[in-house]
Amino acid sequence: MDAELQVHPRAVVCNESIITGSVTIGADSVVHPKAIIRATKGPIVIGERNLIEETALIENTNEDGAPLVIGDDNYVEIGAVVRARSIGSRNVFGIQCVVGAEVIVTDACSIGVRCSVLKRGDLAPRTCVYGEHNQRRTAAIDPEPPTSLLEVLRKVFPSYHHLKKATVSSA
Amino acid sequence: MAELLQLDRILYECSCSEWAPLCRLFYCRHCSILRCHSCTANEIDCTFCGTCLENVAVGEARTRKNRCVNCYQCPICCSTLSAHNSGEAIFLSCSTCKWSTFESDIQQQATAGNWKILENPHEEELSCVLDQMKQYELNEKAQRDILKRRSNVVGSRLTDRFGLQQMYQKRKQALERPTWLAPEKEPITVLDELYDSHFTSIVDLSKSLSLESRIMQPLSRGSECRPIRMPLKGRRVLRCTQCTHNLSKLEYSPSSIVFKIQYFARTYVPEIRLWQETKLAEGGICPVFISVVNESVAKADVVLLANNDDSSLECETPVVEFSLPPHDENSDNLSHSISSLTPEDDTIILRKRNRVGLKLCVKVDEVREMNILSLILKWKNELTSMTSDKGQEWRETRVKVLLGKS
Amino acid sequence: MAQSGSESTRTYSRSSTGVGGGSTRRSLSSMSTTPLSLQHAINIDGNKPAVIIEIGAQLTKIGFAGEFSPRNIIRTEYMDEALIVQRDLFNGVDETKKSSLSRLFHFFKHIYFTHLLTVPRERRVVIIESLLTPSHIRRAITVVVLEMLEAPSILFAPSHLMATFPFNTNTALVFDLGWTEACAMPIAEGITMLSQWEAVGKGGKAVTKRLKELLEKDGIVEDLDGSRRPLSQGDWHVIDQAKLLEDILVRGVFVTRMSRADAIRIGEKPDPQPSEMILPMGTEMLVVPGHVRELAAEVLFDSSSEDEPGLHEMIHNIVARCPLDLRKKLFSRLLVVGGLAHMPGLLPRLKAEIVRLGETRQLKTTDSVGFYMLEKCRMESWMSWLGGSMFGCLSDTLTHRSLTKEDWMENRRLSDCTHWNDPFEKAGLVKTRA
Amino acid sequence: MDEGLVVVKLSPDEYTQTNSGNKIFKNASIFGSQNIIIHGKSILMRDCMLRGDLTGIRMGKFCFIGERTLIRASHRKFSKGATMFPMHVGDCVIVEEDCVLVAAQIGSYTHIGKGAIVGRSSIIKECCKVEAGAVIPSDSTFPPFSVIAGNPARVVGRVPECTQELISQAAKELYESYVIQR
Repeated sequence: MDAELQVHPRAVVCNESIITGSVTIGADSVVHPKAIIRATKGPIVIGERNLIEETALIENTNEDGAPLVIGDDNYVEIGAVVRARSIGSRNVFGIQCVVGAEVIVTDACSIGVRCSVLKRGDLAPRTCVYGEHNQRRTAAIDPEPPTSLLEVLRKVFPSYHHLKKATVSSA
Repeated sequence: MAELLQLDRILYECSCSEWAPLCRLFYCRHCSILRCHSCTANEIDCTFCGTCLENVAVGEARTRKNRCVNCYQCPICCSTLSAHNSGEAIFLSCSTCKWSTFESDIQQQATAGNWKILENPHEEELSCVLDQMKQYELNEKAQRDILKRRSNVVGSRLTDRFGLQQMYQKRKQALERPTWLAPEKEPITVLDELYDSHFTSIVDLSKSLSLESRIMQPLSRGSECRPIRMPLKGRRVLRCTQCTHNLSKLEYSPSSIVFKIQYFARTYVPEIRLWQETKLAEGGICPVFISVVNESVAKADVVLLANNDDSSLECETPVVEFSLPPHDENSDNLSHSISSLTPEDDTIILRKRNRVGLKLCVKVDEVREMNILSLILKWKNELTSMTSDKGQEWRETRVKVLLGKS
Repeated sequence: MAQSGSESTRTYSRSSTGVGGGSTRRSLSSMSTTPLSLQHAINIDGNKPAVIIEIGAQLTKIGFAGEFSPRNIIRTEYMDEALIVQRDLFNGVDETKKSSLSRLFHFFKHIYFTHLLTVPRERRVVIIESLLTPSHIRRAITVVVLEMLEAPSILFAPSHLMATFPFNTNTALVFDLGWTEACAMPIAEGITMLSQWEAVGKGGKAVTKRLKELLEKDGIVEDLDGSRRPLSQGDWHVIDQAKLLEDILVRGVFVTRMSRADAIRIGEKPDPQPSEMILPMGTEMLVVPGHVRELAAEVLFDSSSEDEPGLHEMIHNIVARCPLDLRKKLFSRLLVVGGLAHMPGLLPRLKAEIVRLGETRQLKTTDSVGFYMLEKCRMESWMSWLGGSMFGCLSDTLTHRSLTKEDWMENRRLSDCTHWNDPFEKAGLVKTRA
Repeated sequence: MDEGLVVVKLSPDEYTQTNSGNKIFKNASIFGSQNIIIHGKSILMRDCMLRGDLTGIRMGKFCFIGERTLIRASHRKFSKGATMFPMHVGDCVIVEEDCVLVAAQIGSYTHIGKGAIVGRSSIIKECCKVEAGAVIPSDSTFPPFSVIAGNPARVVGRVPECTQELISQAAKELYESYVIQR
């Protein structure tokens, strides 16, 4: 199963994270323990400087088997369930938020805590979904990418967790 | 995990005949009566900001209209705004709805604090109108004074020794119509028509504000908004209305939970709790398990009477009498030993340090949605009065136990 | 005042005269270990600005006298200790039964201790309410404010008269578009003409009801895969929970031009159709068609039945009943206040309808129809509060006109409105105040 | 329910008891356990997750952490990068199940309802009550004695003044009633 997992040498992926199917993780990305990345229907390509926190689920459920391409600087928080068709860059997925299988997440969107976006169609850039009833609005600036947090985690994780081996062919 | 603290299942009757759980009641030892929130005089002893937890002096709070100058609220979703540094200046942004000061007319600022708030653009007009109203008021008051003092002779020019002349001049001048008149507002006759673009453009939810954020900033023109200063919170002091003694007063610092004065009812009145969830069967006699706890540091003698006249259930056991030892602090190591398991009689089943378990038999004629068992609690505790001799009197209050699924 | 004599030597004397008499000095007693904060020790009566409260059906405006904007506008509800939102505070209110006043009492305590952060005992109270409020509600408010909260004095100010103060005029036709009803009252030379008022049940509530009917008929829901389906019964639960109708009313509904309204009434569809409004509803999207946004407010102007005249007819009926020389003046001095006045397009449409009805009734007085407006900032929803705040600032008038606690305790008589000379006084049954 | 007298049995092969009286679910996922300090007499129920690997977590006495609850520290952004802030949980804190606590500080005698989310580096002072399903935004602070509810969460009421005694007594009885035996 791990044969199809391609990890960039500078990426930090904890051993306790459950990764199934062909998954490619780009440079400087961090995957917390207990995070679940399932490439059930097609491959998942994760870009650079992404942070995927524990108990978050990223799954590729595109019927036509198209790869789920995820850009850079995304921040998937605890317990988020993301099954989008494609994900751009600089997005923030809140704690326990749900993104449906037919959603195309563009850039700089931020899905609020416990919000859900299930409707087919793309989410315009800088859309924010927040509040109890999934209210929507458009922000003026991009949400902050977790770059400084990634540096801290890349220093701390090796001393606490076993890491998955980096595959030689750096993506 | 069952509802942990079933506070509102057992209600005590306060001296102002309002029913409240024991934890919300106070006991005034000077008047030896129960007090609740509505029959105590509430006062605010210090105002503080709920976000930066700093005290704000009363004078400063009044000048700042009870708002904190350093902490700000998001105009869209009312959560607190956090300050961020964008290289050269500081801006505020909301972590929930991602609103930021870039969307308002003051984008960034060098300092973190006192962002400008919306002012009333008609300030000067309204203050001139207000001054003119005060003129009219003086005029009206002068006329009223004349009506009252028609009798004494005013205005003789001779005796100015007592300053009558100058007082007379002042009143004569106040009587004339105010010469200076504030400009009267002209009604507007030409109105701008509703253009097509008003209703054919897409309704942008980010631009037009919801009712929630409009009422948070009365001066916004329906679309443009600025960070809202965080409203302050007040720290309440409760005072008995009869003997004006303090019942609960916290320390000065807003984040401290130490009480300088505390007369909580649970330290003077035995607390009744539901021991187990009761299953009410139609027609038959079913057991109700309650426990009585003595939280006070003095011994308490307790008498429980069934109060069958206004309760919907018939309580078979008329009287229960027992006494409870004081609650000792050093029993921290809660050894699980139940001091006496053998039931003393059919009602007192269990006795454990300062707690007694009771089984009351209740005859149920018909199970309603809200079944109330009402009891009369009589107790004697020497702490219930400031003077030692009056301490031995029996205190009494009524108790309602909500048995049905409340 | 019961003095705890036996216990502490320095007695705690708090004279309850409060108002009128000299300042109430409060001697520092030994019972509280720390010195009282300065605010309580010196209780100089009178110079603290009064509390101005306007309780509307949906929103309540609160603040202090002399300030030109309310400190808070809150919803007329509060959350009790069991976290249940208590709304209709006034039904079943009876001044004799204390328990029926408990909701109103908790609402006032919520105002004082969460928003105003002041103690009721120190400040006078001005309550702004419409003249049509039933007297049992006014007496209940008086019992709560004077007896339970122990405020020094209370004054009921008529909201229509207050609304004219910011414009420094004494003649105007004040038109309050509230939630439950629209009530118009002419004011001439500063005197409210009590005999010529008219009210009709067409307020925010009626527009929301019409909006709900239109949505039930033509509402569209975009579900997950983008296809559109009509509104079903289950969606209404989500709509009510998320208060979407209120959102649509505040952001989407507008009043069309008269020409378009006539075209719609005879069935045509005027060409620039208003755009759709798309609102998130749960996980799906609620689509409000353009014509629903346009038609919702038409309920204000359709004069279908006799006792439910349109707003413009109501104005005409009132002015027709007024004396002849006032009519031209009143038409040129209309003042529209209240929550609904914020709807875009309302004033031009109202003006057009009035002028048209004037022509059909061959009146010459409707050639110059004018509105009082503070154009730089939309303050219509709290205009009468603003007038009340300016009125409350006149400390001497306040002392003279308001009802003090002692007078109320004595004869429990609430004069119905401030200008009405009281028959009791004329008949000499009650000793009159100076 | 008078918890003091109702006993809940925890099976010994699932739960162990440490010397300082903590009753901990055996395979609860605890990372960086050397950074986690619990002052004793606390209970960690099934499937709890404590993330001490980022920074330290300090918990007081008589804490009760419900099932499937996750506790981890949070970071704060500064001009020169992010630093992880240790998390401090006071005494007698009762957390019901399915909660996510990413707070900087949770005061003592606090009761957190089922399914509540406490956002990044937020501070909840003592004697607070977080209602079930409340979502507390990040960087928010709540004064003592406040009832917190809603999404985004706000102070909606006040807890009774004697909450400190109430919750400490309830926490002790709660600890007392969860017993590890066959």
